[in-house]
Amino acid sequence: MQIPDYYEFLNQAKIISGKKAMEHIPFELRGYDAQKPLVVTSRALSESGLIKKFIGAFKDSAVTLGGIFNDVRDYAGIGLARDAAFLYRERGCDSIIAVGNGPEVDVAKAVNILVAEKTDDLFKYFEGTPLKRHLKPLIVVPACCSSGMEFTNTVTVDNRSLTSNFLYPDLAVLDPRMTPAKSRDCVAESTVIAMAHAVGAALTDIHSPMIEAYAHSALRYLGLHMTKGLKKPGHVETSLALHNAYALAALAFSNAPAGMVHLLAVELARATDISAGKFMRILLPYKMAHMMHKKMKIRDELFLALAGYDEYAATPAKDRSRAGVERVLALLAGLKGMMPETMKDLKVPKYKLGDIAKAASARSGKRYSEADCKTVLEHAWEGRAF
Amino acid sequence: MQEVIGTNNRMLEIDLTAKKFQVTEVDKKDRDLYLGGKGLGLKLLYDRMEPGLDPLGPDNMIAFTMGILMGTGAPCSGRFEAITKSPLTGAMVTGTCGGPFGMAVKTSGWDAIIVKGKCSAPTYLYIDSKGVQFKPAKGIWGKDTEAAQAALLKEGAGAIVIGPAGENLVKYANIASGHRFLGRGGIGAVMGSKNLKGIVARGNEFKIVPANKKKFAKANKRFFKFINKNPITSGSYRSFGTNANVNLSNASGILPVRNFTGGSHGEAHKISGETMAERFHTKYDTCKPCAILCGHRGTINGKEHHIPEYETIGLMGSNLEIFDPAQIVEWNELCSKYGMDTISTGGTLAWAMEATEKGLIKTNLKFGSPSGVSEMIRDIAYRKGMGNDLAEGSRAASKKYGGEDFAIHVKGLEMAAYDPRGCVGHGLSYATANRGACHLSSVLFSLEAYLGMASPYATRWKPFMVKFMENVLSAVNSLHICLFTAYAVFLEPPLIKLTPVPLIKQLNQNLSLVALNLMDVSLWPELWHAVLGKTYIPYLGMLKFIKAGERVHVLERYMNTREGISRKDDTLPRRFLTEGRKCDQKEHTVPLEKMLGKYYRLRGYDANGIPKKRTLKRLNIAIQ
Amino acid sequence: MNINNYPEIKAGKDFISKIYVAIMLWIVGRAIQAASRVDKEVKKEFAEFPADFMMCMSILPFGPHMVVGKDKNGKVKYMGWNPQGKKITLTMNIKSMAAAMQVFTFQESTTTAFAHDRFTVDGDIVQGLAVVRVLNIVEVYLLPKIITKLAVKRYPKWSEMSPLRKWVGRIIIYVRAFTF
Amino acid sequence: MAQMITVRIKFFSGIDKELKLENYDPSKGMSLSIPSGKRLKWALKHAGLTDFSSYAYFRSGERISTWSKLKQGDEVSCLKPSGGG
Repeated sequence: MQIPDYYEFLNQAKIISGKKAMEHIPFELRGYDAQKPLVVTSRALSESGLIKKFIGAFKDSAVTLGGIFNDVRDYAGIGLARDAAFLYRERGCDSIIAVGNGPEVDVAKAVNILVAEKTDDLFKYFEGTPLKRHLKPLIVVPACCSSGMEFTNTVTVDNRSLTSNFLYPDLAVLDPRMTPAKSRDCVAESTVIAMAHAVGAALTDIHSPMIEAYAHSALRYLGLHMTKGLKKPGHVETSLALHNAYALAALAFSNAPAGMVHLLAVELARATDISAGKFMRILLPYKMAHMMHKKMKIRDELFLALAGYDEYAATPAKDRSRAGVERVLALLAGLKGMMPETMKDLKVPKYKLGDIAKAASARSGKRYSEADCKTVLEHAWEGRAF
Repeated sequence: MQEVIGTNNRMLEIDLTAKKFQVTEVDKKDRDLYLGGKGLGLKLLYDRMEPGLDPLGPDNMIAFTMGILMGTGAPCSGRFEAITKSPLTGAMVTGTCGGPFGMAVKTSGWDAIIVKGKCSAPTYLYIDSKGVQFKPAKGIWGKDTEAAQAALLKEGAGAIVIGPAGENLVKYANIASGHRFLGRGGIGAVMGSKNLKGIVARGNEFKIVPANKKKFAKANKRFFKFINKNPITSGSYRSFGTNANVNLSNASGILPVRNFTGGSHGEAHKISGETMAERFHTKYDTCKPCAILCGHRGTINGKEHHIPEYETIGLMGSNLEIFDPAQIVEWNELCSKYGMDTISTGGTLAWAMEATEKGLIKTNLKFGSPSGVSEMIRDIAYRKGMGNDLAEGSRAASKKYGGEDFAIHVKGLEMAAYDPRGCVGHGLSYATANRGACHLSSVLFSLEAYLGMASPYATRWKPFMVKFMENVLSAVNSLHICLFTAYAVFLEPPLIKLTPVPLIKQLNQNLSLVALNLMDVSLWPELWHAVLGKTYIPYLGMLKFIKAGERVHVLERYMNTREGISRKDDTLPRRFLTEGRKCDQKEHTVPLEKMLGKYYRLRGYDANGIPKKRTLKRLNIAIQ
Repeated sequence: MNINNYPEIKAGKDFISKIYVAIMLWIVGRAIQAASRVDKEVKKEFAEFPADFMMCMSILPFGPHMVVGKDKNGKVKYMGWNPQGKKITLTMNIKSMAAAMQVFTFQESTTTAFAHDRFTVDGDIVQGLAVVRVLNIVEVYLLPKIITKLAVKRYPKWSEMSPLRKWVGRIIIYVRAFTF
Repeated sequence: MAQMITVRIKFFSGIDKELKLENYDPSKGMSLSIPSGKRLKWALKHAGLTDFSSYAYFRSGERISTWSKLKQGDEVSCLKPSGGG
C-alpha cells in the first residue's frame, strides 16, 4: 500500500442489509422524526407485486405512506418530478422513499430538491446555484436490477446530471425479498455496470485507501458471486451479495473521478437508445487492453481482489497486473450469449463514433484526450485487439 | 415526339464525385417483383448501398423513381417517389411529391434516376433524353426555393430544388417541385450534403402510351366514375381540400392540441377548410394531372397563397394553439421558401414551447402566442442560436436538453396530425411504420375515427388490419398513384357501397380476416397490367399485387433492421402510453404491447422485430 | 395530475403476531419472577441490581410491553404489561414486530438478535447484558433442548447445570408461573 | 308532458348553409329542447335535416349513429365524412 496522497471520501448513506431489513424503516424514520414518507416507484415494480411486500413491511408501525407515486417508467423527466412534488406537498409528506433503481431514484432525488428548496425551477441548480443545506430524508430500496447510480451523489434528470454531497441517500435498505432479479439479462447488466465502476475506481490515478477498500470488496463479492448470480438470477443469498457489491461499487465510483468506460457508455447510450450496461461490457476489455498497450500501471490489488490470497501469493509479482486483467476478461466471458461482444452486433453506426468521443472527452474535463477515446471506440467497434 | 409503349425501363445512374453518368436497364425481375415507384427505388438502393453509412456522407444515394402510370392519363398519376437513407431517423425514408419534375423526367424518357457521390462545388443537373449535364449553381446557391425554381424552370418543364435549410443540412429539410414538396425525413439535407442545389428536366420528348389501350381505357373510365361518385374524393376534398379533416379530427378528439396534450379545441373550426374556403375564396391549385383536385389557392390579405394542407394546419396551428389561419399561411410560406418540412417543424416548435414552459431551454416561444415563431423558423433554416439545436429534430434536441417524454416522434420522425389515443390501431401503425411516425403507412385512423368502420379503442383485429393496409398502400405507392384514390377504390365497389356502415364495423370487429379479404381493390392492378400489356387474372392478379406490397414493406423493414432498428424503436412517445387526452374523461392510452407481439407474428418477424429468414425466402427477397 | 390515483395508505395491522408476542412476553415475565426465586444464578444476577431496578421490554412503536422490577422489599416481580406510572430504569426496545417475531419464534437467538441490531437499550448496558443472561437461563428452563439450542448462544453442559437441578427448577417455575 | 332536455347540435362542412340557418355561430351551434329519450334522428328532423345517411355524427369524441338516444346537455357535431392525409 503506497503512502496516500491528498484525497477526500464521503459515504453519507447508512446501509441496512439482510433479512427483514425493510421492517427497520419505520424505526429509522423515527430517527429523522418523519412519519409520512412519499414512495416513488415504477409501474413495472408495482405490477410485479414487490410493492405489496414493501407495504407489508410497515405493518404495526406508526408510519402512514403519503402516496405511492408509481408513474416512473424508464426515463426521469421534470414533468414526473413536478407531479410527485405536487403530491408530496398536497399530502404533507416529510420524507421520500425510492423503491427501484435508476430512474426512480433520480425522480426521488429531483423531488427532494424541489420540496426541500421549495422551488419549481429545478434546473437552476444544474446551472450553478449550489445546494446549500441538507434535504429531506431520502431512503433508497433497490429492487431486482441496479443502474449503479442509486447510492451515488449524482442525479440525472432530462439527460442532465448534477453532483452534490447533499444528494446521497440517507439510508439504503437491501432486503432479500426485493433483491432477486427477474431475468438473467438484468443481472448481467447490473453486474457489468458494477464491475466497470469498481475496476474504474480501482485503477484511478489518484491513490486513496478508502476507494481502494470499497473497490476491493466490491470486486471480491463480484468475483465470488457473479457467475452463480447469472445462472440463478432468483437465488436470494446470491442476489443479496450482488446488491452489496453494487452498493460498494457505486460508492467507490462516486468518490473517484468518472472512468472513461462510464463516460463513453453514457454518451453511446444517449446516442443509440441502447442501455449503458451493454456498452460497458463491450468497452471494458478494450479500455484495459488500451492501458496495457500504453504501459500504464495496473495495480496488483485488482488481481488480489478477484483471485483471493493464495492465488495472489502463488503468481510472481511481475505477472500480477496482467493476471488481474485476464481474470476480469474471464468474468466477462461468463456473459456469452446474454450480451453482444462488439458494437457491430449492436449495429451502432460507425460515423457517430467521432462526436461521441468528442462529447465524452469534454465531459471528462479533458482528463481523457479525444484521441484516446476515439481509439478505444474504434477498436471496440471492430473488435480488433491492440 | 417519340412514343414509349408501356415503359422503357431506362435508368440514369449519376456519380456526382466523378461528374459522370451511366444509362442502365431496370431488371425485368425487379420490375415484376417490386412494381416500380417506392418498391423499385428500395430494391435499387438495397443492391447498391451497404448498411451503416453516414446519411450525410458521399456514399449515401438518392433514388428518384417515376412509376409506370405517370404520363398515361390515369387519374392522379402525376406523382413521383424519392428514396434515400434519412439523416433524421437513420433509417430508410420514402417520400412522394406531385410537382411537375416527375412528369418532366418521365417524358424525357427515364424511369428512375440514382444520384450518388458528392460535388466539389454547388452544382445543379440538367437532364434530357440524351443524358445529364453538370452545371455550376453558384448563382442560385443560397436562394430560396421559389427563386431557385424560377431560375431552373427557364431550362426545362420541371425541376426540384432545395432551400437554404437543405444547404445548411437541417435534418428535416425538404425538396420543392412547383408548390408541392417531398417533405418528410430530410431528403433535402441529403441533397444539400451533396452540394446538389437542384435537378431540372427538359421533358416533353416522349409520349407514354399504355400497351393495351382498350383495357386501360375501360379501367380508367371506371376509375374516374368511382372518384366522381365517392362523397369524400368528390365532396369534401374537392370543395375544402385536406382541411376538411380539421372539424372531423376535432369532433373525434384526435386533433393535436398543445403538443398532443388535448384532442380537441373549441376554436378549431376557425382553421377548418370550410372557414378558409369562405374567407379566402379558394381556387384549385393541384398536382397535374389530378381527378380529385384537393389542393387549393386563396387570396389572403391581398396576395395569392397556397392554402396549407391539413398536416400543416394541425402541427403549426392547433398543436401550437394558434387559431389564426392567416398566421399559419404565413408560416407555411416561410417553411416552403426555406425548404423545411412543416410537420417536423411544427412538432419541433411544439416541443420547444413545452420545454421552455418546463424550464429546460430559454426561448421566447409560448403556446398560443405567435411571437418569436417566424424568427425561430429563420434561425432553424440558417442554424443560428437555439435554431441550430432545433434543426437536428425534436429527438436530438430532447436528447441534448432533456424532455424526451414529451418529444412527440417515433424513430426520430415527428408525428403527423392524428392523436393515436383516439384510434389505437393507428397507434400501432405509427409504431411500426418503416419511416417513423407517418400517417400514410396504413391510413387506419380514417377507418377507426372518421368513417367509423372499426371501433377506435378495440385492439383485437387491429394488427391484422394494420398489416393488410400497409401491404396495400405499399403496393399503391409502388405504382405510383396518389393515395387519396384509395377512398374511391375501397369504398365505391358495390359490395362495400351497399352494406351499412355499422354492419361493416361489426364485421371488422369480429371477422376482420373475412371482411378485409372481401375488399375488391382490383382497379389498381388492372391499370398496372393494362399499361404493361400483361394479362390480368381477376382475383389472383389482385393477390399478387398485394403480395408485392408486402414484399416492398418487408424489404424496407429488413433494410431498416440492418441499420439497427428493432423492437426497442417500435414504440410511441411516453405521452401516449401513460397520459390520457384532456378532452377524454376515460383517459384512454394506446395499449401498444398488446398488439405488437401479434403484429410481429403476422408479419413473420422474430420477437425482436427482425424479419425471419423464412419470411424473406417466402417473399423471395435476396438476402445479402 | 389527479392525486386520487395515488391514495394514502395506513399501516396495516398484524394481529396474530401481536397476540403471540404478548403471550410470550407474559410467560417470560412470569418465568423471570419464578426463576429469581428458584435458580441461584438468576438470584445472583438480580442481587447486583440497585433497589429501584425496573426493566421494561417493549416492541416499538406501540407493541406489547413487559415490565419486571424489584418491589419494595427487594423481591423481583412481574409488574404487568403497562409501563405507565412506573419509574423505568432500563428499557430494552425491539425495533419492529417482525424483529420480535424473529426472536420469539427462535429464528434468531437473543444474542444474534443483539448483533443484528434488533434491540435498542436505554439505560445501563451492564444491566442490559445481565438481563440477557437471565433470559437465556429462563429459556433453558422453559423450553425443551432442541428449541433452546436455537435461542441460546451455548446450551449449558451438564457440569454447569445438572439435569436434576434443571428438571426440578423447570417444574417449580412452571408451577409458579402459571399459578397466581 | 315528457320532461324536456336541451341538446346542442353543431353543423359543419357547409350543412348550415344547406339548412339556410340565419346568423348561425359555428362555435356555439344550434340548441334544441326536445323531449327526453328521443333519438338523434328525431332531433335532426326537428332541425330541418332531410337525408341523414351521408353525414357523420360525433358525441364527445366518439362516432354515434342516427338512432342513438340523446341525453341532457349532449353536444353532437354533424359533418360530411372525409378521408385524411
